[in-house]
Amino acid sequence: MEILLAILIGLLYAAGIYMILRRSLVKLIIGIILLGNGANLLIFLLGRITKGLPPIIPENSEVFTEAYADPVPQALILTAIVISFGLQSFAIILVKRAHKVVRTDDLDEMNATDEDS
Amino acid sequence: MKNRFVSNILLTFVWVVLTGDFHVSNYLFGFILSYIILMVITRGSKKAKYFTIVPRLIFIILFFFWELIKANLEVAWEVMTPKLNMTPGIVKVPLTVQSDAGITLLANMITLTPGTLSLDVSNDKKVLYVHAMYIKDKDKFIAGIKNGFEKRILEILK
Amino acid sequence: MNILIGIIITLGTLFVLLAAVGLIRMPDTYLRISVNTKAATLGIGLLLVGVALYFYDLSTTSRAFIIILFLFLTAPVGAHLIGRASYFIGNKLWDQSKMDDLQGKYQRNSHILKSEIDDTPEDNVDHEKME
Amino acid sequence: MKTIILRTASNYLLPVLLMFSIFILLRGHYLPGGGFVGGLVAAIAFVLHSFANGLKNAKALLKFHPGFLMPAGLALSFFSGLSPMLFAGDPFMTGLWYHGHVPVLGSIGSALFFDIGVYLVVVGVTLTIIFTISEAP
Amino acid sequence: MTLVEYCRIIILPVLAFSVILILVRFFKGPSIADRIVALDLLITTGIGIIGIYTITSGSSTLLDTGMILALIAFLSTVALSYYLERRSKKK
Amino acid sequence: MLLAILLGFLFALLLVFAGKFFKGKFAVLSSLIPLGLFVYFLQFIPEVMAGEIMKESYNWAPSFGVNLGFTLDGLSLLFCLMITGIGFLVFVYTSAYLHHHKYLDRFYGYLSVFMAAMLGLVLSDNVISLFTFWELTSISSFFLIGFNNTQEASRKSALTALGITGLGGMFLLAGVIVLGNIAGTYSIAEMLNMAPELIKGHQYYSVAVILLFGAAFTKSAQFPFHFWLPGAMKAPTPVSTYLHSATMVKAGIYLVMRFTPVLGGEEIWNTTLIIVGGFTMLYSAIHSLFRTDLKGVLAYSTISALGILMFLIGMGTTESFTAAAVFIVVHALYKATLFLTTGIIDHQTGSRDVTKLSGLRKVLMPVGIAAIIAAISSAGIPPTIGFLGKELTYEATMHAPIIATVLLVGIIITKILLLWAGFVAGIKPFQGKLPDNLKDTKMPGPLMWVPPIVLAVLSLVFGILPFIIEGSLVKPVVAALGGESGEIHLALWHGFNTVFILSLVTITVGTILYFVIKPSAKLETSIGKLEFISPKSLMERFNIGFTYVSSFWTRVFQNGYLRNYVFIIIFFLVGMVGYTMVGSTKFNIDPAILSNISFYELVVSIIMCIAILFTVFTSSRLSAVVAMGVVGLTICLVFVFYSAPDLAMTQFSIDTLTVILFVLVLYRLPRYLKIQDHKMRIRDGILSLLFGGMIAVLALEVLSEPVNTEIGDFYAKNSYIMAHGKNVVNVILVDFRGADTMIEISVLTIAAIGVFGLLKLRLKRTDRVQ
Amino acid sequence: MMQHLIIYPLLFQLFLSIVLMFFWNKINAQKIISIGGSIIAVALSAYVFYFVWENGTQKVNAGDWDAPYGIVFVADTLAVTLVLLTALSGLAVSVFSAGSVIKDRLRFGYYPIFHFLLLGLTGAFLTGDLFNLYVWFEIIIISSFVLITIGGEKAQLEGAVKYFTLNILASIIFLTAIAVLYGLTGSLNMADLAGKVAAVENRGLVEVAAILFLVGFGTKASIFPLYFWLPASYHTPPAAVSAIFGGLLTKVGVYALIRVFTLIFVGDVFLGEILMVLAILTIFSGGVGALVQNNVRKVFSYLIICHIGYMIAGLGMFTEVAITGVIFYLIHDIMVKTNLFMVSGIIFKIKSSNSMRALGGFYANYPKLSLLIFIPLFSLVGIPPLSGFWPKISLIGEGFKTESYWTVAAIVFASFITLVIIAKLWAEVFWKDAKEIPEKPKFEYFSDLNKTKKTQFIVPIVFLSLISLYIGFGAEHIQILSARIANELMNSQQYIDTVLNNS
Ligand code: NA
Ligand code: NA
Repeated sequence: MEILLAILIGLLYAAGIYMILRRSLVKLIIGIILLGNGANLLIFLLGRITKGLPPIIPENSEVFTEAYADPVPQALILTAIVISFGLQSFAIILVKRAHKVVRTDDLDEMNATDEDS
Repeated sequence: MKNRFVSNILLTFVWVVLTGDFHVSNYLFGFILSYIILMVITRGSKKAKYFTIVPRLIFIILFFFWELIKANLEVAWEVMTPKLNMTPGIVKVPLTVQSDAGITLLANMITLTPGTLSLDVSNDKKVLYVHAMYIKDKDKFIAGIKNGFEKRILEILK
Repeated sequence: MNILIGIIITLGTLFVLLAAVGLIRMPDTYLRISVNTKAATLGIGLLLVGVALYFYDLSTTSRAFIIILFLFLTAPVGAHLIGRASYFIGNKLWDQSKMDDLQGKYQRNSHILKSEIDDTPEDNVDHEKME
Repeated sequence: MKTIILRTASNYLLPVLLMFSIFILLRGHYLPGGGFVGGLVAAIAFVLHSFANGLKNAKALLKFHPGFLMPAGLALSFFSGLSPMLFAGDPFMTGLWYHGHVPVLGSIGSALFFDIGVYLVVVGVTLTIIFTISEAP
Repeated sequence: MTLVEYCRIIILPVLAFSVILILVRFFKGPSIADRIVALDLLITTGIGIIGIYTITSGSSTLLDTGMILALIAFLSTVALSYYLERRSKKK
Repeated sequence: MLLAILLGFLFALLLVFAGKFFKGKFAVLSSLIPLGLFVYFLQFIPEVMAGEIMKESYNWAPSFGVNLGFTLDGLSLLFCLMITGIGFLVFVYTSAYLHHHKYLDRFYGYLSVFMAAMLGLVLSDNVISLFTFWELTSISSFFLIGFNNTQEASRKSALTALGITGLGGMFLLAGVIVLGNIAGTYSIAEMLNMAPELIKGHQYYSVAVILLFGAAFTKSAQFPFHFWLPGAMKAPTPVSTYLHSATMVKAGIYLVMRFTPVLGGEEIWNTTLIIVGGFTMLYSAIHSLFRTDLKGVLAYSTISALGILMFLIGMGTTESFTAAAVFIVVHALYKATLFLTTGIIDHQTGSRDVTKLSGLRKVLMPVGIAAIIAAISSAGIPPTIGFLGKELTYEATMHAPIIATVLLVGIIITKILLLWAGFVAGIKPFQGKLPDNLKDTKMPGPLMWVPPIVLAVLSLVFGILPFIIEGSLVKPVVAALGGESGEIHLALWHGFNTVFILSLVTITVGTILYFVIKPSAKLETSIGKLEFISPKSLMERFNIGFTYVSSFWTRVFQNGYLRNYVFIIIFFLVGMVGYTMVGSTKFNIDPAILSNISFYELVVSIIMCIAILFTVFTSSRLSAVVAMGVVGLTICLVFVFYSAPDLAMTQFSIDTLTVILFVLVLYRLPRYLKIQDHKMRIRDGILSLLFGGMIAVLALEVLSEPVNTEIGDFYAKNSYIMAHGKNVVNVILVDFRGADTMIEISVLTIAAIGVFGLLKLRLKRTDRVQ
Repeated sequence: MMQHLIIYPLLFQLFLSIVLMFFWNKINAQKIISIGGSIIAVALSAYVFYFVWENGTQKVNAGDWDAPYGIVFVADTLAVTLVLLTALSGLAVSVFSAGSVIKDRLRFGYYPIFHFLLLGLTGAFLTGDLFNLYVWFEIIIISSFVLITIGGEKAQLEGAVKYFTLNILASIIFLTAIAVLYGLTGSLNMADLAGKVAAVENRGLVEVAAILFLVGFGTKASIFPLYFWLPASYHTPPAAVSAIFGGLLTKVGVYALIRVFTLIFVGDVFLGEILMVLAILTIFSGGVGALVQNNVRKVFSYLIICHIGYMIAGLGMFTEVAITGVIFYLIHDIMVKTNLFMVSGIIFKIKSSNSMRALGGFYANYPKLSLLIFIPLFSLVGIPPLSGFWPKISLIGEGFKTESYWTVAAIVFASFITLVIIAKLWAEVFWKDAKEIPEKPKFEYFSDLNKTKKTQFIVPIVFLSLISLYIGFGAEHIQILSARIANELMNSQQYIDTVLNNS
């Protein structure tokens, strides 16, 4: 499964970048979301995936007695997911506002701030 | 008042089942919790006679499951056989139930039974538009609904 | 006991499979919604009953029960919404459909649904059957 | 979306979802769940309500601006993190535990309040974002 | 064959196969409503898969995920329908 | 000495706040400062004559090896006296020249800063502090040249001057740092105490020399950096007098002289100086023929004189050092005089065009006397000190260590041309008939005409009585340069020898030349035709070219297209990582560590894969959003399969919320663009796939490494026992790593506030861009 | 309580942000709280600085979990210095904001977000945990997103889209790097990683991780070729925002690079060379970019890039003296860049333009203000003895010692081009005759402001200019500090021992 996941992660990264490289605002956000998912899965994979118990100590026990999944990557991803959510919501609204004010969906037309003024 | 109390008890029960902890303290906690939630969300009061409902409720649930399985098999047959023998369409079903809860319950039950799908209720709440797979006879179909689910729902809501 | 569970699970799985096949085979959106909502609910319901029986403890049972409850509460509402939206966006009924009582009863802009056709037909959602 | 079916259903779903969210919140320390998911579920409950009954209705239900939940939640989390410094001379975020078993909740400690703070913030944030968007022209 | 093996060797693959079928519909569309229906069924089937997976993995904790799926999956449908409606109103 | 230096700065600071007071009648009082300093430095003459070296040192930044160390030896003293002495006269002159000028206080402020900086420069023992003062002279000169800053020409020449001297400053900075690193000290005195071969034999010796020359040549306007100096003539005359003939331009000369004992004597040192100095003196002496603006003539002759000085120092003999020392005095006296008289002419007649000026002796007699004496001194005619200077120069050149004859011819030609220039500036305006339009010219007040007279008189006095400067200035300077000061004997009459004959030739040919070649506009135009190959125009073209390159470079990278930025960044990343991975990692992906694939996992993977592709390639935004929902669901399932229920729950909730968010704004968003650019798609596709492939390979490589779960195990072990929770993930979030969560909810809060502000805040039109 | 001293600045900023949120609509109260709070923050940071200076590196284990298990906050001299500088800039900008940021923006959470940003910076400097650093980075970028878009003008939004995208991209690369490092070592604690990374046998993978960090942090630090977001956006928000961005945001990237490359990926020759090449290109790109700009703030923006190059170059040389130079430059640059963007704000307020072509006449009309502005401008140039000069001694000297002649050339080039640019700016804005710019109706010009507001404009500039002067004239103190920091960085064992309780 690791190989499959690695490929999928690669695909997520590739798709994310490809979408960002398009000229559309909406695709830009989708790209960012895909990349974020890729990064989360990467942490998950590189934290070593296992089919052991979920990292929840069984009832009537104080410690694990069987193999369990490493909780650290899970906690990290959880944090990362939630942060990405904040950023993504902001991004979506930013794009909405930018579109409304700049009146274009074409990122190529949003280059006034790089021009000498 | 009564309505609220009943909802409260019901929600408490939901809580206890949810937590799977049947200690008295958990009932108490669930009660307080649901009381707070109801307090937060209740605006205006809706009347219902809960205590007469329970047996009928059980009956309608059983009836519903029976319909569910029956219709499922019907659809299964349709799907598995190569030829499509359906006579679908959208049917206007006049409503006798008037309360929102009743209409919703009816519509949902109709939707859950295979082969039929409640598309919408008219704004004047007079008719329910149902999409059905087998409409051999429109009147018969309407009657089936009215004598089946609707009758039983009316009994509950009486 | 395990055999009973096996049977229940198998039935559930079959229903799910049926729903999937139905989703492919059904000729219009409304029929697909129809098939989807129930076969899956019943199928999943059975699967979860199987799970509850397998573990046979209170917490699993209550969770399975709650999932079923949630599904039964939400699935028909969802079906209603998507079916209705389908009608607005102009998804046509299968060409062998018998009737369309909804025709001409939605007001195009307000989405008010009337019980009878009144005298403002040009404002209403009105589409022919699929070609 | 003015549909009777959705409106009625959401009226019944709202308390169930809210209760479910608190259930998720409180069990988080022992079983899957916790402040984040709990908060998300609670927020979703209100979002559903706003879909069914309109934004105004949903806002009226809350009685205060959801944005208020953010500083409130942050303050709660912050002070539960700070409490060990103030009361026990331990570093920031050290768990303070009430020794003894409390019914329903299990152990009570600063971590619980911290998680409740998280819950409030998540509800506040999600609702602020979604309500603001819904209102925007 | 034990029940667990049965689940792993027969049930899960069948469910997975169903998912593929649903995905076909997702692609074919043709309307966006069909895709939404497919997504909905996909999630529902996902709950089923999770259920069976709890049997094969022996850890019923995973069923909690199913609860969340069951409860809020429907909200996507609500939102997407809401969108379709608003869009059609605009036309 | 520190106080002496600080005085100028303090006075400038005072002027910032009490400038008004010094604008009026009291302006002349400010000249008391240079006068006082002049007297202060005069009193060191006995000690210096006795060969003593005064030292003072204050701590500043010892960690850098930088202190405020000051040394007063003969060389410093000569410069100090020039700076304060001529400074005094210029201060006096200014009070009349810029009488009632609106910004007279500022002018004095800059002058004081400049004077202080100059004193600091020549007194510093520490090369870093020397550099500090060096830069201050550049900056204050920038302000002085740009004094009339509302005129574009003024600003332009100030910028050019700062550009060139600033460039020199960079050379000096690098040079002194290299030198400091070679010597292990920044103190010149300590460098002198080292064994010379330690420095001269060092591998960076020539680097240091070249860098120092870079500084000296720019500051002292050597070819090809000379062109800023004629441009700097835009400054008011007192500035030209003070900075651009007497003091600042000699800072480069000072620098070279100062380092002669440390770095001199090597071939690279001497040859470079002789070549650059020699070429400069000839080149600009010739150039002076083609000017009609008096200040232009003076500027070029100044450059030429600076060239002579470099040339003399480069020969590296006691004779040449003596000649240089004397010539510094000569030049300072006569050139300052000529600038001042030119300034008076300009001030009183409103013209500096030498073709239009004549007969001014009739109206400006005292000025004329000063100018003529200066012209004679510049021509090297006895009994002025100029004669002495020229004789010494010829003498030294005749004994030059290399190609003496060639050099001699060069210097003679230069001197002839300089004679011409001196006559044009000092005699031409006063001889002949006074044109009608100049008849009303008035004599200026004594504050203006006395200073040039004083200087002119000194030219005579020192010429007649050379012993005054012999012991007090010349010998100590030569000693400071490492020459044999004992051999020196200055006298006006050296006997009838070759040098005298050469002198006569020079004077005769020069005088004839003066009567043959008249400055004219025609000549000026003729040289203008060669302008395009002059260093100045080359520099300007370089500037234009560089600006073009700058714009080009900036436009290429900062072209406004976000996708290009992303492309470059990813391209860079892929390139770097790819290079490293191909170069140094082993592709040893161990199949044993990989778990096998179940059918349902395969299916979920395929679905995810297809959903991703669908998201990318669908042409409908909504379909893309729905497909992302599918991606989210499959990720959720992966989390379930690998025992991460918390993750699965959160992932799914958040995906749902994202869909809702999208849906809420989607119909306000634009549809996808229909842009068909296949080349671009293919290019982007290839890069994206490379990037993705790189990540995938990287992931597999990392998986092949041994795993360490120490931290997870610690959490698992202590989760219940110490942190009272059984859901380890949750315990990590609220306890073990609770700080992360605290910040994380802050992030969420900020995002919400941001969304709120973005959507609700509408600035009124008037408030925009405030 | 004393043993937790070092995280007080951090907790206090968080406290301030929360308190400010409760005063959502009360702008005047917010101003008072922010300014008062910032003063307290300076005092706290100064005390922490003093404490660490006297007692050496300190740490606090959040949650009382020992490193490497919990999150640890470490205050070495570098961290406390940067925390102090953050507080100082924060105070200046807080006051400046009170005068310059318009009411509408203040009503939408400007101050809380501003303090969140300061919180993020403080946290990033203090944390000893890599993932925690990521989270701090996120709080920094999200607050900067909000600040850069606040008001939602056209230019702001255009700039923000680029700023946003490229910074998010950097974050994701950073996260990827963390994933790789965690996968290799199973640790997130930086001190712990130092040992564990050294023990990894597959050096190629370590190098790849280092490159990922380089790209992630390098984007934030705006080095070549990752800087594009900066000139596209820094001139768009209100000047107060640009000031805090210009002063601190890129520097946190530099800080992270310094930390990671002196602690975790130590002494890799290949990386050193790459850094050096990038530094040269960064210097060049920033320099030539600034040369061709007309907007004052864009000039400063490109100069930020140019001067980042100095620090990266020093890091690339990787000797103690070079690092000393880097730290000195960092200290100087934070103060000066913050100040200059405030200056651009005051220029704009006076003439309602930032275009050099349109501006002019400042020297004639505002001579004292001009002289005040002269200080940061020429400190930036590094005219000795102003602050920017000193670190060049270390950097150029080490450049020769390590035989990186191209780097030396680049540093000299940067100094020179900065001089030319600033002189040009001076000539255009201050010397040139004032041009008549048509008055913008209802624009609140500087001359229209009341005395309090004028003070709020001027005082912060004076404040930071005085600090700059101190850095220049009191170079010895700063150099001793920088040298101690460099020493601590180059001998990281002490840091590691403190964190991991080795004795
Ligand atoms: Na949790
Ligand atoms: Na703890």
